[in-house]
Amino acid sequence: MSNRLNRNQMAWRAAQDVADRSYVNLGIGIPVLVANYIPGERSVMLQSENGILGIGPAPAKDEIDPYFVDAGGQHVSLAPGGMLTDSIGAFTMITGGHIDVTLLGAFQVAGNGDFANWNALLANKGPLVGGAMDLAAGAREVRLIMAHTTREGEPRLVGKCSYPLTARGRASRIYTDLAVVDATASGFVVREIVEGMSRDALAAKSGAPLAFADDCRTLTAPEL
Amino acid sequence: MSNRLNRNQMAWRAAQDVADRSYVNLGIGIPVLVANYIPGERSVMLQSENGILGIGPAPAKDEIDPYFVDAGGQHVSLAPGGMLTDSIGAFTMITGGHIDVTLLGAFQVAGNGDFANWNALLANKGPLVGGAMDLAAGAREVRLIMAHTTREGEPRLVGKCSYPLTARGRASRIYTDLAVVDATASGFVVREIVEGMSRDALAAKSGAPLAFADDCRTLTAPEL
Amino acid sequence: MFDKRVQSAAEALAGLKDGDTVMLSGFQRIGAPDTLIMALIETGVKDLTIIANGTGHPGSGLAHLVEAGRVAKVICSSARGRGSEMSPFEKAWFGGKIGLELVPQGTFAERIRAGGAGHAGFYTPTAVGTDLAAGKEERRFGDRDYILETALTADFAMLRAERGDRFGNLIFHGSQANFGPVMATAAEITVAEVNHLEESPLDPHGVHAAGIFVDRVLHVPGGA
Amino acid sequence: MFDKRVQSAAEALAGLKDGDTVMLSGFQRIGAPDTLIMALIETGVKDLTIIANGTGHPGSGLAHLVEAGRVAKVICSSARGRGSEMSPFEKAWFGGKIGLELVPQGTFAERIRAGGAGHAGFYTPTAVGTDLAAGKEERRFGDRDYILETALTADFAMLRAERGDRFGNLIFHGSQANFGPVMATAAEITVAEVNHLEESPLDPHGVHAAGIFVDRVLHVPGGA
Repeated sequence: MSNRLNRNQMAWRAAQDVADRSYVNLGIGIPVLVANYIPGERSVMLQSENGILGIGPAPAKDEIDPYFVDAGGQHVSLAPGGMLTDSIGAFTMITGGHIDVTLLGAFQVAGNGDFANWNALLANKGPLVGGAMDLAAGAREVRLIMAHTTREGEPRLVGKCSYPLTARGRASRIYTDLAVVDATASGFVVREIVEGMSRDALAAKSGAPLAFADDCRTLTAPEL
Repeated sequence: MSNRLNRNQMAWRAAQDVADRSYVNLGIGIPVLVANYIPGERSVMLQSENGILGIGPAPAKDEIDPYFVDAGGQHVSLAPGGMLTDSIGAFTMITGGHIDVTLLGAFQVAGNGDFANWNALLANKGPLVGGAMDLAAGAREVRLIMAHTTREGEPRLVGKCSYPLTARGRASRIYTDLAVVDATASGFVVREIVEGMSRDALAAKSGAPLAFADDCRTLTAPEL
Repeated sequence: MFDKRVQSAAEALAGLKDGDTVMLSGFQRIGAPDTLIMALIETGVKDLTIIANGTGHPGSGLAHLVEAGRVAKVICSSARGRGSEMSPFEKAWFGGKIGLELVPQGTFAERIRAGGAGHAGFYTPTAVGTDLAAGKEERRFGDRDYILETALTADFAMLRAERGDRFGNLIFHGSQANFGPVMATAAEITVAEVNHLEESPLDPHGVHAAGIFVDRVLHVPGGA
Repeated sequence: MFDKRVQSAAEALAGLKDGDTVMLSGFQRIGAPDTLIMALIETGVKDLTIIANGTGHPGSGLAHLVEAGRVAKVICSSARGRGSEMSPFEKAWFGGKIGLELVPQGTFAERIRAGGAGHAGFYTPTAVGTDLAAGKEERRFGDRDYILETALTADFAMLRAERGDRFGNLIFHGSQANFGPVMATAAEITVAEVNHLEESPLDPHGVHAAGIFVDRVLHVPGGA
């Protein structure tokens, strides 16, 4: 068995790449967990598209202000130096290229950076796009956190997305439970791979050719 | 001699048509004088395009806050219920049709409501458009205050403006020193004319045909 | 005198009629004008087009409105219910009884801003190359592709704010502002329900939505 | 740690170079970053494109900058000097030594907003049918004509605000905000000079320009 990462470990790994003094938007699901693992010496301002710049830690129960929720509907606090704005202010930050990085979940990503994360074509579920396309188009860098395959073992790293696209060519890095992979002009380039998994085995779980970086390393994460 | 109105009287006459509880932008020159003559029982919120909604009376010298100036650079106070905003907020009010009336000066106006007020083609003077075109396009109603003729006696109410236009078809009423005239789909319609001036004499001072309203009245103003 | 206070929800909704387009603020139930929406249901109006970020959280005013069959179409960024049960909107939509226009959230906000500012439309990079760009003009500026998105306006906007005054000025708290300030600019009649209706004017430097945009203010104590 | 405070004007202007485009806030001298502009003159940079509402009041930093011959072109809504004497800009312009792009003030503000929000352009009714629409695409939406205006961005934006904190948040006073908040969003590097540089973060509900848009803050006591 390979040392497949769990959700917290995937978030941890993504958090290691979040730069000091950066402005970051975290999507719902695994991405919001990234906030828990940003190295303590780095200051990061977390933005939420419903109008909060500077999300702080989850408040203690007796310190909840019901008017402060993030885009996922969770109660949040405000970090020092944060501020409140409206949807226009929040999306000026997003589409205007002021968010350094957005970390998003996704269903599929192609080697050229096309990705799909908004419409899983579920039966009996209405469509939800939210701010995904705005973040995908506007953030300076778009990184994805996603399982390498579906539960059924189908690849999520593909040659061409079959789900409806969120944006074309905008994803630059993908954190999976098995690898860290960059989407580049020449396709997928694997930067890190979990211990115990061969390159061939990873390629077999991927739906498009993988190149391996010269300095391809072992992907490790602490117990979480 | 006819009872030609002076600047204050022109402003007074225009002020009589400013509705209670309306939002109004006054241009520089005679229009700003309108604020002095709005009937006391009417509440009017005066807007300035540099970000003040609710301009109050000119402050006493020892009550001047140097950060409060209007679009003409005059020190102003803030009226109760007023608020401060930025240029985006101010022009959202203007181009979005939230200003009920703007009163502007002008060089020329045509019977169809075309008017020119921004570029007098002066020698050695750079052009200045400011917010004139935004107000002209965006205010719900555009009214002009202007001398009926130039100092040389040339008509300012014309068939076609020779000065560069500010907007097409947007002026609805003109207050001059001689008359109150509407610009309509069928051209100028005189609503009021000063005592002692014949219709023919007024027509002779105008550069386009004048119609006279059935209820055309005498234009009078108090001594001011 | 400016006094936009109304004494009842019925008074707040006067003039609302069948077939109207209604904007509703709120994100994750924060800032949703639920008292006004419940009163709207009481009026019996139908065939409404609703412009709101979502289609109504379980138990929300909007969910009740949809369930009551009064909504012909929703323009939103999320049409998904919560949990496994179908929402009133999903039931109506899959049953072919309600229309849907799904819009990326930033584009949704900006289309409302365009409406409020009198602009016809704008070119955004959001959604280029996706299903949500279908039928929209695509155009290249510089080295990037954009799509044309057009303005949204409404007959009524209904908001919830923390504080209001008789001039219509509003202040929001926490993440409550979201779509409130921009929707206020884009409707013929804007109605706000506020937790605190202040006797004296709000702090002019701290107003989030200017009174010029707000027509009626109703005191509805309680959050959020 | 987020700490955007700089210790000198030279540090505030680091990276500024010949040929840069620079936005300068201010309206009627209120909100003009004159300390930064005077320091800019000291640096010796030239061939600047200046985006500012006016071309510089007598004695202002911008008038000095133009007089010093450092400006290749100005994009503004007013290119007129005060009084009978020609301004430095007028002398340079009539002498064929400086370029001018005159823009209606609301369009000017909104073009900057488009730049800050990542939009390529927008359709406005302002200036339709006038000389300032020359060469611009005209297009009908509904029953009205609009022209296409395109985004403005800059290498630097220089602002003056009343208060700032180390996170870059800004608060303005009176009519000082004008073009400051929007210019902050549209430049690669935004620098603010502030009257008060606070030790503790500004009130998060009262911030007028979010720290995400502001890169450097310089303490320059004095008004306005």
